[in-house]
Amino acid sequence: MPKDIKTPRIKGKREVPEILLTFTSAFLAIVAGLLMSFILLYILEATKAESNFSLPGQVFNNFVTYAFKDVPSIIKVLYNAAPLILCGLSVGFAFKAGLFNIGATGQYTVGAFFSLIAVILWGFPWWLAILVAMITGGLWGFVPGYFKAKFNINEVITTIMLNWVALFFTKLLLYNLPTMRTLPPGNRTDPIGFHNASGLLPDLGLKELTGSSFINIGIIIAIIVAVIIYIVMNKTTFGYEIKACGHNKEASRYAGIKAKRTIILTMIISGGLAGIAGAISFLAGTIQFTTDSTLLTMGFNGIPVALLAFSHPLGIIASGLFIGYLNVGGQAFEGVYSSEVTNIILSVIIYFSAFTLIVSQFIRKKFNRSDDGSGKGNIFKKITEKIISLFKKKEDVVIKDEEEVTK
Amino acid sequence: MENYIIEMENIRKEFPGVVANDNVTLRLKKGEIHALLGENGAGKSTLMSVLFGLYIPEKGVIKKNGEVVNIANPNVANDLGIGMVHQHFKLVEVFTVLENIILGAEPTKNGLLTTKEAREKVIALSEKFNLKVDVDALIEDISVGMQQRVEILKMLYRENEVLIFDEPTAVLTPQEIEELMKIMKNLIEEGKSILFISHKLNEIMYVCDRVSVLRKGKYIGTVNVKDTTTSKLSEMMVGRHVEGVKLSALRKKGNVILELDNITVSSKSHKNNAVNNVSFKVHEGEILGIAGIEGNGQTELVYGISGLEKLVSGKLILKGEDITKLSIRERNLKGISHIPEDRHKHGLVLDYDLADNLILKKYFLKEFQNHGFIKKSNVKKHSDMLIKDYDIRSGKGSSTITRSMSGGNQQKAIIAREIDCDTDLLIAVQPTRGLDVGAIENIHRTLIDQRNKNKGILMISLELDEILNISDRILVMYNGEIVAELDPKKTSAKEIGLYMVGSKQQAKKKKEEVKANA
Amino acid sequence: TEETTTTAAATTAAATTAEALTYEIALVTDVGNIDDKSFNEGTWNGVVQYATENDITYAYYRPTEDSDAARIESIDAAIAAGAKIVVCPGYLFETAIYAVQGDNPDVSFLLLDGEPHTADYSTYETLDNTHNVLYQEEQAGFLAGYAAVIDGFRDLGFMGGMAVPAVVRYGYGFVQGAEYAANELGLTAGDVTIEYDYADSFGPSPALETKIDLWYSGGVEVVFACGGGLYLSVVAAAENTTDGKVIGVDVDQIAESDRIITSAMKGLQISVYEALTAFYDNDMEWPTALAGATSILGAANDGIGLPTATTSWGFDNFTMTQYDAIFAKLVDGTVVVSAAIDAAPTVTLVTVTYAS
Amino acid sequence: MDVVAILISKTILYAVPLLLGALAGMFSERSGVINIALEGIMIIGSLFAGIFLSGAIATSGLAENAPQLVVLITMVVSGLAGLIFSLLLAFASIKLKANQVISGTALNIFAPAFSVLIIYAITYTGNSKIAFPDLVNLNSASFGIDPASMANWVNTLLFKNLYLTTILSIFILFAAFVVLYKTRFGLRLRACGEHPQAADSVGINVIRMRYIGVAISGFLAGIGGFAFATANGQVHQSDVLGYGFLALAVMIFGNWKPFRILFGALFFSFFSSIAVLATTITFLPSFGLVKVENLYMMLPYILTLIVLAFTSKKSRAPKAEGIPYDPGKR
Ligand SMILES: Nc1ncnc2c1ncn2[C@@H]1O[C@H](COP(=O)(O)OP(=O)(O)OP(=O)(O)O)[C@@H](O)[C@H]1O
Ligand SMILES: Nc1ncnc2c1ncn2[C@@H]1O[C@H](COP(=O)(O)OP(=O)(O)OP(=O)(O)O)[C@@H](O)[C@H]1O
Ligand SMILES: [Mg+2]
Ligand SMILES: [Mg+2]
Repeated sequence: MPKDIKTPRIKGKREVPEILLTFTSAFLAIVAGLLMSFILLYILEATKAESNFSLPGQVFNNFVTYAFKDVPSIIKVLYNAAPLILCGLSVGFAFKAGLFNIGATGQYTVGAFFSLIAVILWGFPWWLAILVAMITGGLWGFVPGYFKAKFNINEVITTIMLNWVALFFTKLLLYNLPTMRTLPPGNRTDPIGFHNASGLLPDLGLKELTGSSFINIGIIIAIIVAVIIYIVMNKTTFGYEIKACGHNKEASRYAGIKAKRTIILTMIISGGLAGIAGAISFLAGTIQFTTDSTLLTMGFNGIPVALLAFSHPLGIIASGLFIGYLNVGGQAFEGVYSSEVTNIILSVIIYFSAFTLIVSQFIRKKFNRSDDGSGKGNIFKKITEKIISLFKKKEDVVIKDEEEVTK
Repeated sequence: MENYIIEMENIRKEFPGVVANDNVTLRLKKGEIHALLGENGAGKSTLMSVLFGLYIPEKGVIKKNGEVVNIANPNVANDLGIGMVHQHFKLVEVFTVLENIILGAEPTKNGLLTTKEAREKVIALSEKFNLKVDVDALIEDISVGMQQRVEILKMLYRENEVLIFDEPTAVLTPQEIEELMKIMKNLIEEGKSILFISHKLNEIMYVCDRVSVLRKGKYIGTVNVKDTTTSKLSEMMVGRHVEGVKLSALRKKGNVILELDNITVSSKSHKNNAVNNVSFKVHEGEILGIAGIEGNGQTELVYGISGLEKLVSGKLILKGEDITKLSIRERNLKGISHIPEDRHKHGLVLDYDLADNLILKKYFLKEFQNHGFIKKSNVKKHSDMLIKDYDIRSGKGSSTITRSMSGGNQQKAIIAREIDCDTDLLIAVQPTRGLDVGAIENIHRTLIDQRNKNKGILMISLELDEILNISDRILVMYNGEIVAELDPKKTSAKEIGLYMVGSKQQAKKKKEEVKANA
Repeated sequence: TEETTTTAAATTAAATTAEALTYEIALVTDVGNIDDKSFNEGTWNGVVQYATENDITYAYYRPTEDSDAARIESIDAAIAAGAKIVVCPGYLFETAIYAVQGDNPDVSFLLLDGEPHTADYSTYETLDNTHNVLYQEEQAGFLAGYAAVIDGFRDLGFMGGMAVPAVVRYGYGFVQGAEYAANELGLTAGDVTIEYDYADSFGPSPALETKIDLWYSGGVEVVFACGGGLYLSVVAAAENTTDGKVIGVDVDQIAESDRIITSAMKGLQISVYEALTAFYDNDMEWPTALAGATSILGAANDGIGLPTATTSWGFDNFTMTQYDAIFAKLVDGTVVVSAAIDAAPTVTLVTVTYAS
Repeated sequence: MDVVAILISKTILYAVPLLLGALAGMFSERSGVINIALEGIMIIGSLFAGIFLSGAIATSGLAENAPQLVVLITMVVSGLAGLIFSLLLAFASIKLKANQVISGTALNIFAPAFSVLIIYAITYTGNSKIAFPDLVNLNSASFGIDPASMANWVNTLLFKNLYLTTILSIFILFAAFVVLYKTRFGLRLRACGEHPQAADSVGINVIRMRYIGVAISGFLAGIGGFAFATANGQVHQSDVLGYGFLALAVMIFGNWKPFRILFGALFFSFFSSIAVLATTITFLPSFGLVKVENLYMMLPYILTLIVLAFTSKKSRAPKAEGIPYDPGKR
């Protein structure tokens, strides 16, 4: 058809790049979280018999600087971040396929326990044990995937149920595998080192150097996995299929994608990732698996990690490190107040990070307002355009006007 | 001055990337049926949504009986007596007809719902305007036609005086359309005023008093129906002369591409089968049109062929090969492409951009991937090409999120993708649903091209003119069975309509014949 | 942005009153929190008592995770925050203290419920800046079991928190006490029964309460609730019966419910208090008697026992004199209670049903 | 007999918080808002019940004179606490169209931390528990029945674990049913959860309805938290041991319908009690395993899955659930 009349468009319309919006709003969220907690400290101080209002300032200062005060602290952050990142990937990966995996906890638990069985009972080296964890975690993810695909049962309920099954299942095993347990009193697994030094995650000989027993290659593994997931998600046909199913199951079937198979596969991978996280945590040789009858929280912590990064695999690395930092820095609150403060910070940040949409719209509005034909552009626009020009290379954020198209 | 019941003046409504209404003015006289005409994405739905308070315009004023009103939300519209039948019905599927009608205006006695009077009132209304509905049926169980009657009853129940119909006929059968026309006339008798959106000029000529035309969001003009002709109108809306396409004579029947042998497909909505022992053949170089009222098994028939539904019994033979057991993808690769009935449910991943949607059937081919890694550059090239060839219009070209595209253009994208698959069999279900004459003409051209390229085309449509104009052979489907095979040259809309409602049956013998010579 | 301004403000504040953030007496918790109604809490109370009386700054630290590495980290954190003495409740600290005591000669450690050793138990070593306190929980448990049977109870229950050494010693002591009493009363085998189990958690839980309910309805008359907050579930269950009784642990829990007939106490608070006193009186060093030494607190030195205040005495038949008598026997060693935890004590008269 | 009586009374006791939590979830999701935050809301409810009981009530003599009145007031207090807290979810996910799972998760992380810090602010130690003063639970005497007049097991069955919350939750159940299916409000609420555009187009204020839906959800979940703490050793411990998530599961199990939810709650609670019982009275084989109870503890969860596998066909979530309402969207 001849284009006699061009669809009228807003002249010189530019789009603000997504990344920029995400960064801005994430940044605002973090500021809000810190601000809130800072206020909270004052309130807490005020509740004391004799208040000392210089305390919050100092504590907060310590908190912000805590993890940078020395090498071991930085290492501790990485140590915390590694499993967080992997659990975040587990949850985020499922999210991309439109599945909500609250079961990372269960998958993490079985993964952890079987990695321990692998090294303690079977004398596997660490990397084989990680494989075992991945498989068992994947198995735990398979069940909800299968139930979803075959019976269309909401994965939220299945994964919640399986968390508990995992807890009691591993406890049962631990109780019935005496060689795994410390004797006496035997309410936790024996230190890995006693059975099979090769089962411990390598520390690349940095333990002595840094004097931190938290150092190991866990973080490296986590980052590598994240990158792999990123590639799978954004560069491969499999990622294409997963996201298609996530967005529109029916259309995917129409296109000949085996939607059920994809869902199951997604859950298996998601579970596998949580499984690896479990192995990373326990093969570090620091914590031990106990008969305590409460769910391990690490898997749940994966949810905020994923959400904070909008499930973007590389973003998850960042948010994992950030939350890892919170946990370490949180010790600054111990003694004076209570490390729960960090969870307040975290929750506030997540709460605000949910507002990205609004923030983005706000920015867009401000941005467009400034060029509805009436030439007088405002500072806001100029700034934004500056920043956009930074992104220009990466992605064509500038929509060519109709004229340019037709030429 | 004339007594206008509604005046919309200089309305401007923007959406990210587009100006849907650009300084549009529309005046509705009391007691008239006023048509709103325009291409897909011209801004009709938007303008009506503004009047109904769903969108707040950036500029412009709305007057009711000469007084400026501020329609901030549908509530206000309801209070002003403005009601709307939306292009996509706004009915709660798991509610009964009655519940849907009273929703928002529920009669209650000390807190508890009292449906008794409401029921009587609805029944009375449905008799008065003969809008047959089953008040206690669930929406998900009733036909589209009845759903529309429910929408109309909703307005009448609220005693609205200004009634907006956004593309009401797109989903109706000829009989139903005639019914609707009658109803609209009754409504006028009762002193209502109607705004009527349609792409079908003959309907407009038949019921409307005046027509306002939009093009690309701009107001083109308003004319009296008696002072104009369909060709004048289509010229106004598209900006050029359009002549409906006719079919060149059928070259001799080629060999069979697809054979259905006693196909039976079960139904989602009810327990007995949706398709019963249907058998027919599709040949090279023909367009086989299947007419029928919505819900007589056409959908399931197509699901059966494409593999979206398992067959209960029967055999499917494609180019001499039994494909009954094959998966959807295998069938596609063997040579089936499929323009689906529901473009949003099956046709597109609305949250993917155009480029990704255009490779939906091909992403796994060597052309677009290499060891599982997608070749982004090829994907972009491919979509730019199709966008150009099929004139798919959208805000940001290849990187437009398809959700934000006009349904018309969404449809073009799907057709482009399916034709591009270049298979021997093309199944086209409602290929022009909700599209404007310009777009329809193009799509019909494309289909005929394919047919002339000796492809076999199976076209399912509710639009009788479409069936009559471009099929070489017509089958009529009623109640899950093929009740007639007709020759478009020798039959008429009237006759087909009768088969469609089951009030006419071809002699059994004739039916065997069909099977035999088909 | 706000962030930078606040930190700026903070640094100046820090500059002026830097000392405000140092704490001289530090407690590092093991897995539980200081409100675990058990040894963390008891120890903490001792710290608070001494610190407030002599107004010395004090604080507690919770390790980020249940690992030696994390415990060491917290100890270091405490030291960094100016701790002169670090109090560590629980056997879990044995390896941690073994690791840190050497590196921090000018900081002192008080380890409760354990003695420093290597992870593989091969070497035990307590340096001069460390003092250990062990309790003879087995004796406390013994007294509880003895008292219960003498008082006329025949069907007893023992519900431990987790199978950690201290809890196990309580439990096995309880069994031995019951056995001893049965013997003394000349009962025949099977007259006294004990349901014996661990809850795998120091907190209350629906499952636990249900289980105890069934014990009571199954004829159990008194349950020894041995471990932190789990007594909440036990008491709740007892209060749902007409006359179910409970035995408390660690501290005198009489206040928690009128169903509590007695508590198997170990003098956590007092011993911590006394240790700290000794430490400070000897100008912040362990006196030679304690330096590098382990004091074993049992009947002999009033380290354990049942509450003897009449208000805390919930027995009908068991008398104060009988208590003094058996207590004396423990002191002079005529009665020896085995502290072994690797195998259950051998009993002849009492039938103990250990949960599978 | 006694054992069975205990089993049943326990089943009921622990079904109550599940029931309340699941009904809470139902109201929210029927209005179109996914409520992942049940866990957090329950914690807040239990927290304020604790503060209220240990603070206000403990001092006033009310507890002695009118114990049941105290329980009643406490229910209201915890309910209101939950309601106010849930408004955070409502504001984010309704007004600001934020992702409902994200804001819900935020609340779940916030609640326990907040609880600890509040207790910190009160006691100035890192306590995480507030013990309730004895909540006199209802017994035969409260109904003027002489315990002797009935068999022991009947007494156990009826009165062993009977609290006012138990009885009121039955009323709440019926109320929920009526409100949802028999009132104008209910019809509109469900419409908002199924097809908000439709609701909007007939002049229903979707935003407002969803706010109300979430508010009711908060109120019920708050009470649920109190009921849980009552049942679990009568102490607030800054944690509801995952009952919030279980409630979510029960809601799905109950297919978003009041009475099926009741069934779900009882079903689950019954089998968890059975599992515990299995360890005490060994009528179930131990397969020569140590701590075989852990085997039976898996039972309720696995059974739930099995049942779902059979009943899933009919299961149907509110259509618009989780999607922020946007009038422009088609
Ligand atoms: N909610 C929306 N968000 C963004 N753009 C929109 C929205 N609704 C409509 N548009 C754009 O506004 C233009 C006009 O849309 P409108 O619905 O008025 O077209 P129409 O005349 O109804 O077309 P059709 O005949 O296909 O219904 C289209 O380009 C469409 O893409
Ligand atoms: N969320 C949205 N964002 C952008 N554009 C939209 C959105 N929803 C609808 N539109 C556009 O608004 C216009 C009206 O929507 P509508 O669904 O009526 O389109 P349509 O062309 O009439 O398609 P159909 O024939 O299927 O109704 C269409 O152009 C559609 O593409
Ligand atoms: Mg439209
Ligand atoms: Mg249309």
